[in-house]
Amino acid sequence: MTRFVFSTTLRDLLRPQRLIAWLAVVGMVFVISKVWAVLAADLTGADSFGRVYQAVVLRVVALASAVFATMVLSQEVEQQTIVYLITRPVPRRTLMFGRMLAAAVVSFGVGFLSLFAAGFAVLGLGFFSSPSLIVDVLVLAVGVMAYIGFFVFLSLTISRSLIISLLFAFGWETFVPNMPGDMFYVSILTYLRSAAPEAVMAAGPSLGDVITGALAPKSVSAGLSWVILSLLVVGLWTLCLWWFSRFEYSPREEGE
Amino acid sequence: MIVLDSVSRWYGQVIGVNDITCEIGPGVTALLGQNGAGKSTLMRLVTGQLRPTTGSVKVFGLDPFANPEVYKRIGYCPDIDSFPEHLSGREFVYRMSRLCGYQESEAKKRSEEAIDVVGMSDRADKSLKGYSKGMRQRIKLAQAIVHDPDILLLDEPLNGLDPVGRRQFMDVLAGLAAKGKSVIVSSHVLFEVEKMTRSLILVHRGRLLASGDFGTIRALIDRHPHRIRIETDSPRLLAAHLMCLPFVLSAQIGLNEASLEVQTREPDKFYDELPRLTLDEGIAITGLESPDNNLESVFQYLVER
Amino acid sequence: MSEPIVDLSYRGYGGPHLAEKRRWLVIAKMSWRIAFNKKAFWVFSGIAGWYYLVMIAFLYVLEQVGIAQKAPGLSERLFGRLTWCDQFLTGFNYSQLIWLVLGLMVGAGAIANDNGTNALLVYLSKPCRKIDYLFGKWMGVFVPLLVGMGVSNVFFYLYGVLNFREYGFLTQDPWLGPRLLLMLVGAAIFQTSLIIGVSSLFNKGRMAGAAFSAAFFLMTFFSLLMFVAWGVSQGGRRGKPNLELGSMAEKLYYWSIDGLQIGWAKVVLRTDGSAPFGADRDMPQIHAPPAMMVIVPMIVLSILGVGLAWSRIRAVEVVK
Amino acid sequence: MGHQWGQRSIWAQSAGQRLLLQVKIRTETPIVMFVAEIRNLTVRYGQFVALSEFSVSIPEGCVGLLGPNGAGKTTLIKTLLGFVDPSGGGGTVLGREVGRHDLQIRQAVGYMPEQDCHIPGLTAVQYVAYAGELGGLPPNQALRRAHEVIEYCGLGEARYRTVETYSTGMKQRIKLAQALVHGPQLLLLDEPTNGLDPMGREEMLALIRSISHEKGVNVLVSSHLLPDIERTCDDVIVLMGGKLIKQGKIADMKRVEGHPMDVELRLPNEQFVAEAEQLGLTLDFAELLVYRFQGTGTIGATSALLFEAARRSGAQIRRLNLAIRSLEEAFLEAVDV
Repeated sequence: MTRFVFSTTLRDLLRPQRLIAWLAVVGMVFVISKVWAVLAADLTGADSFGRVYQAVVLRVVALASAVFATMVLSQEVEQQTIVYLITRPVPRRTLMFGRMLAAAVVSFGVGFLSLFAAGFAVLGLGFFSSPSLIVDVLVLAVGVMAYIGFFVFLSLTISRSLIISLLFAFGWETFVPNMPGDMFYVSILTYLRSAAPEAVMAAGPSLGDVITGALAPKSVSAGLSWVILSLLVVGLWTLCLWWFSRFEYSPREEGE
Repeated sequence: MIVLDSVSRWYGQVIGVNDITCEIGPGVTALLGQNGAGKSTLMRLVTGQLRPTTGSVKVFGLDPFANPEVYKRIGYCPDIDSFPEHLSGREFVYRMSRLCGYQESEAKKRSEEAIDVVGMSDRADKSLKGYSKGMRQRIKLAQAIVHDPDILLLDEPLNGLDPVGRRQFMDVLAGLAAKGKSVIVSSHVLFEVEKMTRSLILVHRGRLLASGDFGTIRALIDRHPHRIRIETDSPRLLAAHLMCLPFVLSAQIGLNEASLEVQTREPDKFYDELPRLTLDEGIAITGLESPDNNLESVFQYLVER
Repeated sequence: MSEPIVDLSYRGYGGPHLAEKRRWLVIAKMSWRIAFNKKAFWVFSGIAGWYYLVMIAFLYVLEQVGIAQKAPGLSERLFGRLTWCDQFLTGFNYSQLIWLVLGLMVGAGAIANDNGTNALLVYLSKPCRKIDYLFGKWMGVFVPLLVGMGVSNVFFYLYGVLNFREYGFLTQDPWLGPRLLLMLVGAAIFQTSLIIGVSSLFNKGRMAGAAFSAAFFLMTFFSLLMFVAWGVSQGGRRGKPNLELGSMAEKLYYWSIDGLQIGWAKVVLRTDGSAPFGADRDMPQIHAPPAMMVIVPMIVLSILGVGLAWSRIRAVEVVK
Repeated sequence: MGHQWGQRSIWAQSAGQRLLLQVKIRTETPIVMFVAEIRNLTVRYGQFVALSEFSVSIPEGCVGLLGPNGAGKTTLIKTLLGFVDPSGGGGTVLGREVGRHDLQIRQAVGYMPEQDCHIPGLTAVQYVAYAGELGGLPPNQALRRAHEVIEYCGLGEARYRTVETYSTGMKQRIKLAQALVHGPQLLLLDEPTNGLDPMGREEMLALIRSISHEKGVNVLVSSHLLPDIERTCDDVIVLMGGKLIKQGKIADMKRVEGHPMDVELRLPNEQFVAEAEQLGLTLDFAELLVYRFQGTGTIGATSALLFEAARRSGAQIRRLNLAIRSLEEAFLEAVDV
């Protein structure tokens, strides 16, 4: 049954006009990386790709996760079609797990494409042979799982949670890693960045660094961040499954 | 089949349902009430979308909240009008039947059957976006009966259907009820409900006002004694005779001097008297009916208190 | 003369009927009434002129200091360096963001909310054509936006005419008034058409507002990036200016909604602009774009916006 | 948040004017026997033909428009509203040519659509006054008229609330109010009692009845609830597959040839049927508790015989009336289901 829920949600999410929109985003990633490469010609290829990876690719992954997370549930609740799902003889856990998995796969797809677009723009063909490719993809996957878990939980608890998710993805994740003190422990991006193999060169605080949030070179050790990330993923996903089974999600008429 | 034991449910300080205790068995039962009287809340409690704040709801003896065992045997046709617009009618019903746990072929067969029953087989391939209100309603009914449930909860089932569609679907409901299933219809169109069933549950401002057979309920409304209108060519003479019967309360001559309206508390005795009057006394009675012996008047009498 | 008890049941309307022309004015007047009754509207149109207020305060203090220390030369020296049309240009640039808010407050829901509540059925079941509806809604957004933009500029202009005549306010560029008007009207037309176009795409005013501001900020971010690139290309710390990059960045700078408007302002006021408050006159500025490079995209985008709205307004005959 | 219209008091200024207006008899609208005449009209959406060679003349008063889904009812209503420029044939509505004087038609016609629709962000009074101005009323008249129509439609106490806060019943009434505000001569109502609870349904039907009788407003009601049509309309037009298949007075349609009598007993009683037949009555059909007997003599004689049969068989007659076909049976027979 989970397989059926997964495949139908996947087909819903990959509707043509959505695909075009996300391909446009990937194209923009390519353009921005190209401009970046031209502007920061002085940095070596690997370093500027590292910057672009953190600044652009991880952000696009966060954006994709936020948007697709709302389509897991809150869009159904808002359009009141949720009533057809919750009155089916399907345990709510399976329903939620299938839909979250589909959202994660689609977000990962977008992230994967933008990773390749950025890599190709910055390093040209050399990108495919770069050693850290597999680790980058793995970090991407875990990042998507963590973000999806967190944003779906937000959509379960807050109505119209897309705006708050986007604020988190762009506001919180940009400033918190830069803050002095230990605030950076509370942001997913820190762990993603420290898990990624690119060494962050402690260059002078140029405007580019502020945007990429690479100001504070403090980072967590790679091993620890992998552990924390996997804990986050497992924790958030089980929380979502339990929460959806526990509480009521029936559409409210305005009359009642 | 369905047992509600002093069930109440609030949304913040808005009253949903207040301390309702009733039992619903097989056959067609009409759930009546004004807008916002608590009908939809009751429906959602029975279909397990909401938890009661106090009391308990038992369907087949189980708690229906998010309970797949109960949903296997419940069909629910909601009153909302929204659909996954990008799907076609056939796809939507097929997907719903797959979610009921049927395999590919079984689901296909069942969804075709359901679509055929509601008479949409020729138009089911168009995308749901372009459907008229009647077609959307038929698809909703199809998804409710696709897994052959034992309990069928229908919120405004005939809304938007044309007279032909209404008549067809009432026959379908009668067929299901005859097979011993329990069909609960919530509707505002009382003269249609009257054709479907005599047993009703009346909810008013969240409270249970009446439940049971509509005839017995009518008899119990003593505030409004039975009104019986008799068409006759000599109303005043008939009135004179009737007034001396003990159980006749009042008699009113119709404006057109050809009809007489009588109020009585014991309709049975009154009706038995009529043959004697018309034959022995020679007063011609050409018409006899009880204007408030229909669901609408019963509803009005109960609610207006 | 009439019966003692008046029959309060339905009676027909005996009054006069206006001809079936100029329904767009009815629609526009309703939109104006709604817009001008909003307090927030007046607050924002006031705030939009914050640069001018600071300018006035600054110059006033300077004058008092000049008089108090009997150093008359001080204010003449500074006023002499001020070119007034640059001040209006800077004021125009700095209030772009607030005008965005103003435009969305007035226009985001113009057609979007109507789509949400199916209001077109009410409009078109009255003797009102689609063109009336669209033109009425367009004017309903254009006039308040123009008023919102104009309030602060007109105020500063009048203040200038009253106080700064001796500093060349009128003589420096005699056509300053009409140019200002043209600049504001052009910008208002452009922004109204875009907002109407975006508004017709959605069912809720909020969504239309969010989409338009998202697009606006994305483009502003792009312009900012180009501005940075242009700054870098002037050869900041390392001295050798990268001319080829500089000219490319200059062109791309105008490729955003507020970039186009700033370009349009520069073209109309015929100036490259200068540093705010007349400080550091020789700091290089982004050159004014060639007129066609700004006017053509503005016209094309405006027509696109209105055309989009026209196609989105379904004719009722199609409503099933 | 009262309405923010011009502050000068509307009532005093126009009170005098109003009396003057009533005296002025409106002569410019032509006296018309038929509200609308459609002559072999064809309407095509792409390749789907909604109406083909369709002609009808809609009488004055309250007319019911019946037909299964997709019969062309909505298309006919749109033609009457001048939304459709026909691909063949034509017609006149209130004396104005369809396709040419569309705007004048809409000025004299009020339309209450089936879907939910209102202009967002306005209170009821502002909304109805705005609809009035759109309908051609001068601003000061529009507000006065809006208050009057809202009062009439029973929304008096909720007139200053925004329409979004209205319940389904009140939304139906405000739709009727916006259709009435500019004083139309023809009122088109599409499913007026849809979604109303029994109380609301009763009041809406009473409203329609009082508007359509001797108030100079012709009403065309399109509805699937035939008993509602039965209660409000005098004439009926039945459409099917884009063709007119039946038109006439409801009373004629409901009459059954000969005059059989329907009898409803309290309990089923076979002996009663035997006794009745023995007395010379023929049983047409029997359904649950209702029996239809065809007598030879007058109605009085037939009913006397029925009472005699009841006395002999000990059955209790609960209902006795001249057999009539409900409009639904007449309709189902017309569309030959």
